Amino acid sequence: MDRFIYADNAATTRIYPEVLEKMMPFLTEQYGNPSSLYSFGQNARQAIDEARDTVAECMNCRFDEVFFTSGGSEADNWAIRMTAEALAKKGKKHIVSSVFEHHAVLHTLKALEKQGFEITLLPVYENGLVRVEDVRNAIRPDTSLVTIMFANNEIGTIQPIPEIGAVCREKGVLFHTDAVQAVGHIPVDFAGMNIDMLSMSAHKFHGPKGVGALLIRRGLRFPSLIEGGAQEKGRRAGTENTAGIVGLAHALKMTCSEMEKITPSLIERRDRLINGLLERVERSRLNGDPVKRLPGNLNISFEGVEGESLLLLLDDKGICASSGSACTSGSLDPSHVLLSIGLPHAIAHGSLRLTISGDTTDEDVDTLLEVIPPIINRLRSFSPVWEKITKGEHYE
Amino acid sequence: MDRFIYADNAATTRIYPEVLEKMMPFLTEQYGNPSSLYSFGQNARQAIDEARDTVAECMNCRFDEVFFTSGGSEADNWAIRMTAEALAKKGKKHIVSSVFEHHAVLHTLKALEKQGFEITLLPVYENGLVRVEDVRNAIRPDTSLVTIMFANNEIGTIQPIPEIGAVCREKGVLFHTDAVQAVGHIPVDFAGMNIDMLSMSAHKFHGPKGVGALLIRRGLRFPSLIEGGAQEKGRRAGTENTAGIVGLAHALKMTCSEMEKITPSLIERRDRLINGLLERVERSRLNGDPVKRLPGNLNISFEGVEGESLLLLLDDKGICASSGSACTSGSLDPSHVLLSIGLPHAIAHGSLRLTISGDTTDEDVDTLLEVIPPIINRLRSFSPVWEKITKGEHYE
Amino acid sequence: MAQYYSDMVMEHFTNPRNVGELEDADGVGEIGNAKCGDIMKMYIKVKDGHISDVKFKTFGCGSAIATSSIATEMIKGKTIEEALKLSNKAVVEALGGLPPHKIHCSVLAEQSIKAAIADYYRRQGVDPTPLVGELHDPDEKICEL
Amino acid sequence: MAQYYSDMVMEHFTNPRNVGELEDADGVGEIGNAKCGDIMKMYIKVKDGHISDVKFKTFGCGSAIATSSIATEMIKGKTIEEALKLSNKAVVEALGGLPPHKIHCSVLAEQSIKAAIADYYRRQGVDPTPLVGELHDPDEKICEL
Ligand SMILES: Cc1ncc(COP(=O)(O)O)c(C=O)c1O
Ligand SMILES: Cc1ncc(COP(=O)(O)O)c(C=O)c1O
Repeated sequence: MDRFIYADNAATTRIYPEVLEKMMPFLTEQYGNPSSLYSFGQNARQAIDEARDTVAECMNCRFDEVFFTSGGSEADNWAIRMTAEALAKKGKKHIVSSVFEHHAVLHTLKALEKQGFEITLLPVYENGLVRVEDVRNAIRPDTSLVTIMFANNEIGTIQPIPEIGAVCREKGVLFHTDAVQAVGHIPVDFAGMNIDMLSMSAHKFHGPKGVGALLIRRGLRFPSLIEGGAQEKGRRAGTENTAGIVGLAHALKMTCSEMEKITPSLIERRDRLINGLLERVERSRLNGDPVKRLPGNLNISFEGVEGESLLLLLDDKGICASSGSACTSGSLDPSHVLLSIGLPHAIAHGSLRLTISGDTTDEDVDTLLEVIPPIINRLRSFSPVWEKITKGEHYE
Repeated sequence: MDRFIYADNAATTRIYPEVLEKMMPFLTEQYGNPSSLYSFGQNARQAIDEARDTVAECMNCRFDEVFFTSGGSEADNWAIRMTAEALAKKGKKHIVSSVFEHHAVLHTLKALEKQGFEITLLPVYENGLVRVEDVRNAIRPDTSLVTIMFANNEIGTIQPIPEIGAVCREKGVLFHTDAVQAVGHIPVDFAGMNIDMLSMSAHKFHGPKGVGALLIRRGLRFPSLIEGGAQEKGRRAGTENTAGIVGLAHALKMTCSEMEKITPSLIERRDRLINGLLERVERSRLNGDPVKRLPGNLNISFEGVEGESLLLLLDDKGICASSGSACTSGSLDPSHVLLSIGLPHAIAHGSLRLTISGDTTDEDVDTLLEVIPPIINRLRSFSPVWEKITKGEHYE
Repeated sequence: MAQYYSDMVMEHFTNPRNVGELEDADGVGEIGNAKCGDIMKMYIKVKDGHISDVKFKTFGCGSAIATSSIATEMIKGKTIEEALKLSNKAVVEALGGLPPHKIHCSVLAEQSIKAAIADYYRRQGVDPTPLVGELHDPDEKICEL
Repeated sequence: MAQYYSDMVMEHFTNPRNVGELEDADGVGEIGNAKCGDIMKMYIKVKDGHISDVKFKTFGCGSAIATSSIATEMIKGKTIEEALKLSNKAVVEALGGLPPHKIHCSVLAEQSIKAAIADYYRRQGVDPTPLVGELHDPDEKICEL
């Protein structure tokens, strides 16, 4: 193994040591239950209160709009399923979303569809962007909810959230956004973007795994997904994961405050990678809008190459990356995201996602640009698909 | 503060340092996503696989019967809500449970009741025990599920789980048990006790907060509570909390292997506390069966005293304890558990729960026996209720 | 160490002032209900229209005891009229705040003082209602009796 | 370091044997579909009823490449009859196992060898079907074409 380059920050991120440091007391001596009356429990309660304040400050929401969950998936399920069920009682059984949402959203919608809900999935076009007018046109009198992700996890495209939110407000429809890939990476302003509910997950912004939050606009009431004790003002039961919550808040604070500083160099490195790979590798293409995308995300398809084998060879060189190949998803179809932007199956199989972070150095970029093209060439050298391509045969 | 005595282990427990040690790699350098293909992710995958094997071994279940969750509440909600909804499609809309279940169960049942399910809550009598014959009699042709807790969280009584399970098997009804208070404290044998689903929570047995598990008997299929990615064989979505899962498994292994050794001395100390307090404090009574109870649990009511003020004075002496007083629950009624065993409200308000652990020493027991009676006496000295009691007046 | 209650509540809870009974009280008032977990009993002595002495007994949570304690301090030596003006808000403020669901404890304190004064008037052969107003037990609203 | 695949799969994936084409192949077989993410193409040379040389080209995941590689090793030098007996199970075993949803790769390998032999027979003017059997593409079952 040459060197270790972690270029899969959309999958998960390292916990910042400063974050872990804040968590440590609650993994060791400060183990009190935050619901306990005695001061030993109240120490944990206070830490959670402070974490809630921190989240509120970073997200521009009120502290009583923050509800901690076990992660992004729970937040998505809770927001969508429970508002859907609540509003179904008022005869509203139609939900608008997009074709390239995360499975935490899409599978929840599918479950609701089985229960008799009607789902409209908007297209995202070649650039991977939802069109505000499509949202407007999709909303019907019986629409309860619009749920559109803030930024896509595979191709990194950033959706016109404030504009979609404005349409929803105008139409009197609830608006949820899965901001799991956005929070900590680009500015997200809960109060200022017409958002009613927002999901986030700590491990995507250098916090711990297994903790997230759903922001819920004040006054908006719907049932709990997890019923039980009176935690989170009775809306999300379960003994609080104090360490996780403290970690989430501190990671959010750190990433939001470093964002402005690191974004320009992140974008520069991302674009150097994009341009370098497109230049060095023939028959490659960038997936998703080149500008309206997360500062750390690039997603490129290489014709004639299959993604999983590419990842394995990269792994062999100490590089962690991701692909939309069917083989890596455990499913048999390539990524629904890549198909949603019109990529043919055969090309979707050959995609590579690199998601860099503030840790990624210029040398890392150099190494990636050095290592990837020969690997592509090698795989192509024994690819019957590449053979067809070079012979000008149809292969898709 | 004199010394620190943590006697609230039913609320939560300290993480064993050995457990944290096993978790640490996954909170630091081993942050890979277990779903990632590269070896850096597969390291985490392997740790989770090993954790699953450990849980299977400790619980006497198969590794593919273990599904990690965010805690006991999620496990309870998932098991109950989702089997209920699945079986409702077959016309089975009746559920049997008991009056003194944890709120994670009772509130889930209440939510189902609102959706049109019928719930039978069995009594638990003065000793705090469900009667097997009551379960048998409550099961109807349209009963889908019986859910009875393994051990009660307030009064520590241990239910006849294998016998209830046998009745359920005989009647062809699913059986779930909330074993959050039992696992790691008394022997629990998934395969040997006729259990179909079992909930546990790591922080109750010296593991971390925010992680638990639902055991689901092989072949039993019902929808997910949290839909999304393919984690946990597609049945519980969300990026795995590797550190938490590893912590749960190691804590389970440690507590299950130390159980036999520490239980006798735990029972001895518990009984010395019970007898000592009943002797030293007039008009006090033990709540719940004296024998069929968790080795570390005692719950005593002191007439004429209110629980919250008792806890605060104990806190002042460095003692962490719990009470069924309304004031400590955030609700206005005293503990539904204490009412369920027939305690009058006024007496339920004056209850004290001490839950000791292997950490509790003989000196701790001495201190508790020394400190508690004078505090009771002090509170009684200015209690108008105590005044009535001593004057023989009615006060309830 | 973090605390559930403010410092002032803890101070009055751990060192309650004017605890006990007055054997020769001129008025005694009791508000609350054991079933609801709160009873306050106030004893007052009245001299020249002033509360010359006051004691209390309370069954209840920390804030119930603290509110009783501080309320007795706040009326001791005051005229009856002044004592009648003691509002639960003033009690809450003097304690540096109470958790929201504990506010009823301050109402208990206010009302139990009024009950003791009403008892005093009654013993004087005076109808207390025009002077003291209707008494009410906050527990009646928040606890199913 | 933990690995997704067995050591043997990784060995054959990272150092695949018999990679490439045979310009003067006696038989060429291709199974799979780019749409499904898997294509295997086998080239064989036949001499005296033996597979005297074999090469492959594969587009596909790690296990597709590894199964192609090991399968070519397993038939090289063997008689055609022996090569036809190569089962996907034998390939899986030789690799020390495959993840469950990768088993179809071993079927691809088995079938692409059969396809190459069928092609060889066809070039010899022999109807391959009675000798080779029906060929099938596992992708047809698992991937919507
Ligand atoms: C019996 C019982 N069930 C369920 C729970 C809920 O577990 P958790 O708080 O970990 O979600 C608890 C503890 O809070 C409990 O004691
Ligand atoms: C866009 C998006 N939504 C939701 C999730 C789910 O978050 P988690 O895995 O933390 O539950 C993820 C990541 O996995 C994501 O990228």
